[in-house]
Amino acid sequence: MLALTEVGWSVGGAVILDDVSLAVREGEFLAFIGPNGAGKTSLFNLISGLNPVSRGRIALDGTDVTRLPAHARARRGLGRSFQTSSLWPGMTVADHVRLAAQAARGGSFALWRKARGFDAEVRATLERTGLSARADALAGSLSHGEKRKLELAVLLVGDPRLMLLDEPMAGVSAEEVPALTELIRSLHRDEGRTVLMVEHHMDVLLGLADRVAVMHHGTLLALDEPDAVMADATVQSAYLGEEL
Amino acid sequence: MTVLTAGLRRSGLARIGLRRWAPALVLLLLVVAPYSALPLPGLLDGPIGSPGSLQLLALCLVFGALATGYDLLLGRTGLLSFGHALYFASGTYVTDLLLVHAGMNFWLAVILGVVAGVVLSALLGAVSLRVGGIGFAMVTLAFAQAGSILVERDPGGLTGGEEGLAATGLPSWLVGIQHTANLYWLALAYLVLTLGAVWWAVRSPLGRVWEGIKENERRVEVLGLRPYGFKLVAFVLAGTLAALGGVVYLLLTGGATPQTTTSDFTLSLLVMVVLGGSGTRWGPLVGGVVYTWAQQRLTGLAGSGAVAGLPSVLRVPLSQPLFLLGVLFVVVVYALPGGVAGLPARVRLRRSKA
Amino acid sequence: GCASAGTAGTAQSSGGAGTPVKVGLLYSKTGLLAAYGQQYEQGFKAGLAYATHNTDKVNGHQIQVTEEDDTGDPATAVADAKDLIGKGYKILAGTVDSGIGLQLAPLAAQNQVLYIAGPAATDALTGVNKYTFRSGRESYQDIAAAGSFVGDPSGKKILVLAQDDAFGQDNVQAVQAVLGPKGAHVSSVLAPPSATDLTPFAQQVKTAKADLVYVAWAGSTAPALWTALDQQGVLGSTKVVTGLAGDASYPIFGASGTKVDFLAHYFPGAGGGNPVETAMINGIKAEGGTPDLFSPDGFTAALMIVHAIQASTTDTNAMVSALEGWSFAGPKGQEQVRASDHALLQPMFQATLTGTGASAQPKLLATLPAGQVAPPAKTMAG
Amino acid sequence: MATVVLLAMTGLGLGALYFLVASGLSLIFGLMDVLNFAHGALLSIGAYATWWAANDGWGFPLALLFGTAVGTLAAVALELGLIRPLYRRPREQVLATVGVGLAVPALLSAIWTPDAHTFPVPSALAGTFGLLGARVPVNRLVLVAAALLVLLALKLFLGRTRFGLVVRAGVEDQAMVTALGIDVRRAFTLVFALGGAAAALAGGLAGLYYGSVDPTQGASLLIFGFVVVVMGGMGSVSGAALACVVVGLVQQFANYYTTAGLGDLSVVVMLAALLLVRPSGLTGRLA
Amino acid sequence: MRQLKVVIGGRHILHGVDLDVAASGVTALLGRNGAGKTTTVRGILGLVPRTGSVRFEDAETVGLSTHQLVRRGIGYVPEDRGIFAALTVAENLRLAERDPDPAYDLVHELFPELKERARQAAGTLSGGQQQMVAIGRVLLNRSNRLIIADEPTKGLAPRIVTEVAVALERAAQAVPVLLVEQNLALVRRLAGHCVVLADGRTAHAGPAADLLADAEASRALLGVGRRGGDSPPVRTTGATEEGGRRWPPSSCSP
Ligand SMILES: Nc1ncnc2c1ncn2[C@@H]1O[C@H](COP(=O)(O)OP(=O)(O)OP(=O)(O)O)[C@@H](O)[C@H]1O
Ligand SMILES: Nc1ncnc2c1ncn2[C@@H]1O[C@H](COP(=O)(O)OP(=O)(O)OP(=O)(O)O)[C@@H](O)[C@H]1O
Ligand SMILES: [Mg+2]
Ligand SMILES: [Mg+2]
Repeated sequence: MLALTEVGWSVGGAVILDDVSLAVREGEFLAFIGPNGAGKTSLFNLISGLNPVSRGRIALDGTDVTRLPAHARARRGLGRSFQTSSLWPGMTVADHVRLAAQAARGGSFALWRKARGFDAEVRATLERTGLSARADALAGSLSHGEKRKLELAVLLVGDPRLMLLDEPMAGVSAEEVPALTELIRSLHRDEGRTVLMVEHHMDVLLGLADRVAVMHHGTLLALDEPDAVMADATVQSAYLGEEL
Repeated sequence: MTVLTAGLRRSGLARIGLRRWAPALVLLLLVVAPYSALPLPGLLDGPIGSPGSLQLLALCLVFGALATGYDLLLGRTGLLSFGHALYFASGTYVTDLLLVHAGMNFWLAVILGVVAGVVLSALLGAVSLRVGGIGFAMVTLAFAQAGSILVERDPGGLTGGEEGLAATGLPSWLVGIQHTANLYWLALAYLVLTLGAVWWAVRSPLGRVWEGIKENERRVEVLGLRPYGFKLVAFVLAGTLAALGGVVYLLLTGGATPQTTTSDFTLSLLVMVVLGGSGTRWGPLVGGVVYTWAQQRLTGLAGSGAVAGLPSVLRVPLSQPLFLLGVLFVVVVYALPGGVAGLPARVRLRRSKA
Repeated sequence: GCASAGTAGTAQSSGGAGTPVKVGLLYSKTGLLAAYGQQYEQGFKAGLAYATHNTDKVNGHQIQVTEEDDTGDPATAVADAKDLIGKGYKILAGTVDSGIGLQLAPLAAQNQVLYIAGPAATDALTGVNKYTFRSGRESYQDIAAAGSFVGDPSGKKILVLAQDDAFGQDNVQAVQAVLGPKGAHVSSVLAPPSATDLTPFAQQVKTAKADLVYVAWAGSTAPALWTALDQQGVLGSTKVVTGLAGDASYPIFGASGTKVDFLAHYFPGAGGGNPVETAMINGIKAEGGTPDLFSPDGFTAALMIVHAIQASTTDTNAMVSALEGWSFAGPKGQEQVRASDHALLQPMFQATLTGTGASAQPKLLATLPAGQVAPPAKTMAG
Repeated sequence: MATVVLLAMTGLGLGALYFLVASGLSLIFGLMDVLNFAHGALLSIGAYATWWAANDGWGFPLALLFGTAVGTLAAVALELGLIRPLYRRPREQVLATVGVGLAVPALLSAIWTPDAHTFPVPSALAGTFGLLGARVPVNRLVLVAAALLVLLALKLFLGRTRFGLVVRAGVEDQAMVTALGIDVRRAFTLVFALGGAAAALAGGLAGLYYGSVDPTQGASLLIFGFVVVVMGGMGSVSGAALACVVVGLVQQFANYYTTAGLGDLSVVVMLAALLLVRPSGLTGRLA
Repeated sequence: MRQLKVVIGGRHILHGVDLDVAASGVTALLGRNGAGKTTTVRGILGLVPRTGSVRFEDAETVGLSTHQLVRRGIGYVPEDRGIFAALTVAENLRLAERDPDPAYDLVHELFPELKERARQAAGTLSGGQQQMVAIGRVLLNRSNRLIIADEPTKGLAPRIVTEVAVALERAAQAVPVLLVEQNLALVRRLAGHCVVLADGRTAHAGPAADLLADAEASRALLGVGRRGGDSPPVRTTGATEEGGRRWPPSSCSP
């Protein structure tokens, strides 16, 4: 479904990503791990079109999207969440979800229509992400964990076929991690979406991922079954370190 | 959603009724104002229905509407344009030029004046929107300055340069003191149209996208929407409304003047919007009305006998309307965060605390 | 109370004996032209007192003057004028700013009120419509006066140094129109109005080696211009003529003032101490004012208004007829309202500055009779 | 040749004047993110104070010092009274400066009339000197020298002290700077005072340049100040300096060689073109 | 003697929180999302309007402004990292210097990345690198007498988490640390005392080991909490019933 061929990205002379090639099958769950600054978020930025690639090609469903801007890729069913919550601070939680729904379903130029609508979808999505009680709160006043969930809700309601999740669990309270894990699992397993996810919570990843990609210094170090990756000595020393 | 509906239910039907009908009531009062001989001492220099008062009121309404249209950019889409005067002036000058130099039919000239605003804002908007933030502000400023310089240079003796260009060939129902009421109704109609257009757009799905762009443009893009197109629509809509306002202003003052092409003019729109409360429903309107009223009436206060009798430390500054206006802004900015429109909420807050 | 739309407060003046006559005076009390506005207003008061023998009454009708501040903004001026006209004022006078004058003139015609424009100099106000008159000089008269400095213009090189705006362009055209037919070669150096550094233009003037340089300059860059002209050695090598402005401007010329020839619309003493001028100067001083450049514009406006009211207090057409062709003794000398286009024919002056800096004072060189500087007659537009 | 030399020299002088205006503006805008519309007012205050002192017979250098001091005090008062209480409301800050920008010139014209007053130029600075056949006014050299001094001083201030850093950080997240134990307000006030001092100095020297002071000078210079600040890349002082030289020269040459005096137009067109090609300005750091 | 007591009632977000930071070692502040942990620490620092009493080293500090309080020796790692995006890494660190002799060696040893990237704009750093800057700013000052860290390990790779833990442990030997953390393994390793917040109130306070050892109590306090309004708590599903307790520990490594 997604294919990267020799993708590279550099800014101001510094090579940040180098020669990343990767093929993701429809319905696959691919996890990304790697030390901080390995280039995981940067890779997501290239795939979603927020940054232009310097080298290589990106294909979505067999079509070359290398030169397409972010919004065009989003319309082809690609959705992403952000590592650092990227929201509209002055809008309410419900309006976030509604705007995302509207963006996905079209009709944004429909001047004759009232901006309300999508009520059922909005409600269902908030329910699913545990944000119902905060529907009318302004995003700017949410706690960190609540913002993470809202990120996810905005992504969910857009109903993307390919989801890029950038550390969705970071800062989510321990007790809620299981529920969130379950949610992500069902997106993949029950709804058949293709998921790419960056996460530093290893145990969460291992239960979810079909394959794990290890990134290091802007390159793809390994791409394999979870168990194989975890057994790798380099991963052990460079990424996981000693046990707490 | 749920919380909101509950909140509405609690606030009571009576208040909803009042809320909903108050604007209609005000509109009705405004429509019949020319028939009134009621004096508003201090506020107006004569009864409401007198030509002088109507002229002032009409100016206030036009600027209220202009500010509302400008806020479509500033408060709704988060675009700071320093060149709004250009689209206003294109309405004024194009109509005026066609009337004076081409002797064109009145309505045709008006339509072409508005069309000029549409075309100009679409063209220049398409270019300016390629840059963001303060860059956008400066590019729009540059275009507007170019327009302003052009008008002042009086190319081929067309625009009249710094002396302006008095309109000719206006229909008889718009000239003469006895027809001031018609001009007033025209201004009122323009206001209603602007308010309607702005509200409608803001309450449509488009409005929510604008809000999203205002708060975090990149995030909107990731949702699959192209901000550029949405911003351009806002820009052209605002430009068109401004051009229409320019035409009404032309009829109201009977001529085009280069002052309306300057960056100061745009700046005064900005001040009106912030004064009233940017991004609110009534704020820009209130700001525009208050600003215009203050600007016109403070000259009366500055020249009044009350000021003349003061000791010179007070008299000298107080005799300058611009000084009063400047101080007034500072005071309002200082004392009324969120503008005049934020006032009721603040009062409510204070009351609920007490 | 109710009224038919838009007419509330509109007084139907009866014109009966003893009813007051209301006159609206619009000028800049504040804003850039406030100083000129003040001169105008002081002149007007003195003129009214002079013409009514200190009674402010004409044929038993009290003259009530209402002053409005136009702040230099046409929109304000139009709003004020409509307010006054709505209140039944039949006579309006004033404004220093040409742009405002041009917006007020159509209002006068539309509502058939008498409008006597003030110091606004644009030629376009002459002959603009039947109801509009002027109480000051116009640009053409300035230029004709400047031309008088060359003697026989035939074959002479005349250079106009001006700003590239409507005022400057009008001046160039007028010089061409006045002196061109007499055989002068007219050229021009036009600087952008916003240019702050005028040195290169001064240098350009210098290299042109004209017989006469006419400087038509308005605005705050005047001191910079004169400094530049002096520094580049224009003054002293060429005859330089410009219009004399108000007394605040005398020090602007600094040391170069004595090297410049001036044409003057007016300065105290230009009238040669004729009785009307004396009355004006005394009248202004008695009220604590200072007679200056535009005092006669106000004074003459008052004379014209009183004359018009003597014809009728309500019938504007009668007022117009009374003024058309009226010839009278004004502070500048003998003046006449030309019947065909309402130009105000008046003498102009040649002067020079004596002393420098704060002590500079104008001195009269010659008086140019009204006929010598009369603008060409136009046909009335409307 | 003489003409070109004259144009170049006076163009540099004009650029220097613009830089003097822009330096304070750029400092405040670059560091505090406040588009200071009161900058013109501060400039006028400096100009009038200098003029007043010079008329009083203080001698030009002393008068200039006095004018700068008065402008600085005015800036401090402005910061403490208006800007500081509005730290959390940047848009209102701008509006408040607009209000001050309106009120101060009106006040000046109420006190000293709206007319221009001649500036007592010391005779040493009134003349010209010959350069390749051109007679270049001496005061242009003074302006260029002053501009270079200001540039140097600002560079030192930004490079050698922590204030620039504190203020830039404070604009991004004021709470966080205080959470690092730094009194951000003092830094803001200091920077604003410096901006005011630069404005007032520019005002005094503008008096020298024009040979007169009037209440509108500040406002009309301000717009070019904005243009060069943006062209230089917001907040980059050296960028502003570069832009000033370019704008001064282009304006001077275009004014002279194009019949309609397209100097202003060429400047705004240049601004628009530059921003469209390089949105961050000549030297700007990309956000 | 360091006794810290907080009662905050700002905007009804916190309805009175009492909390003591032990004079030495790590005190953990726990609670689910939205419980009010961040608001509490911001209240201590005076970054949100608050009432009540905050005592630091026996002196009342509610009247002090933030920078005065911080200068008495508080290091703060904010939840959202609080880095200055437009400034370089070096400039970010330089701003935090309070000691005459800042401990750059320590910071660079822990996070060599920061040395390499000293001239990079902090806004372009990766999420984890930004977190390093935030922690580094605190470790720079040896004179700190209290460290407040709000989820310092969020977004860090497991290896770095361990290193931060070591650094915090070392720091806590000299300075008391108030640690907000979701990583219970880390809490278990570091914390002597812990305080649990729920709904803006103190729900529990006591030795950390006791709480984490008591399955019942830790499930009640950390697993299933109730929060504002009457929305049902998010249900923890059967499969991960014990997730709250089991989560990060041993499964980190095979
Ligand atoms: N504009 C830029 N200029 C210079 N370096 C950059 C720029 N943008 C990113 N980098 C560098 O690229 C590297 C990759 O960053 P990226 O955000 O992709 O890391 P990551 O794998 O997501 O890390 P983390 O787990 O910490 O989020 C980092 O070292 C970062 O500092
Ligand atoms: N400025 C604010 N305005 C309104 N509500 C706020 C504001 N700040 C915080 N809140 C609310 O107060 C509650 C507590 O927030 P706080 O950030 O302290 O939670 P937290 O315990 O740190 O949660 P997390 O684990 O998600 O970081 C949340 O419900 C949040 O939405
Ligand atoms: Mg990342
Ligand atoms: Mg928190």
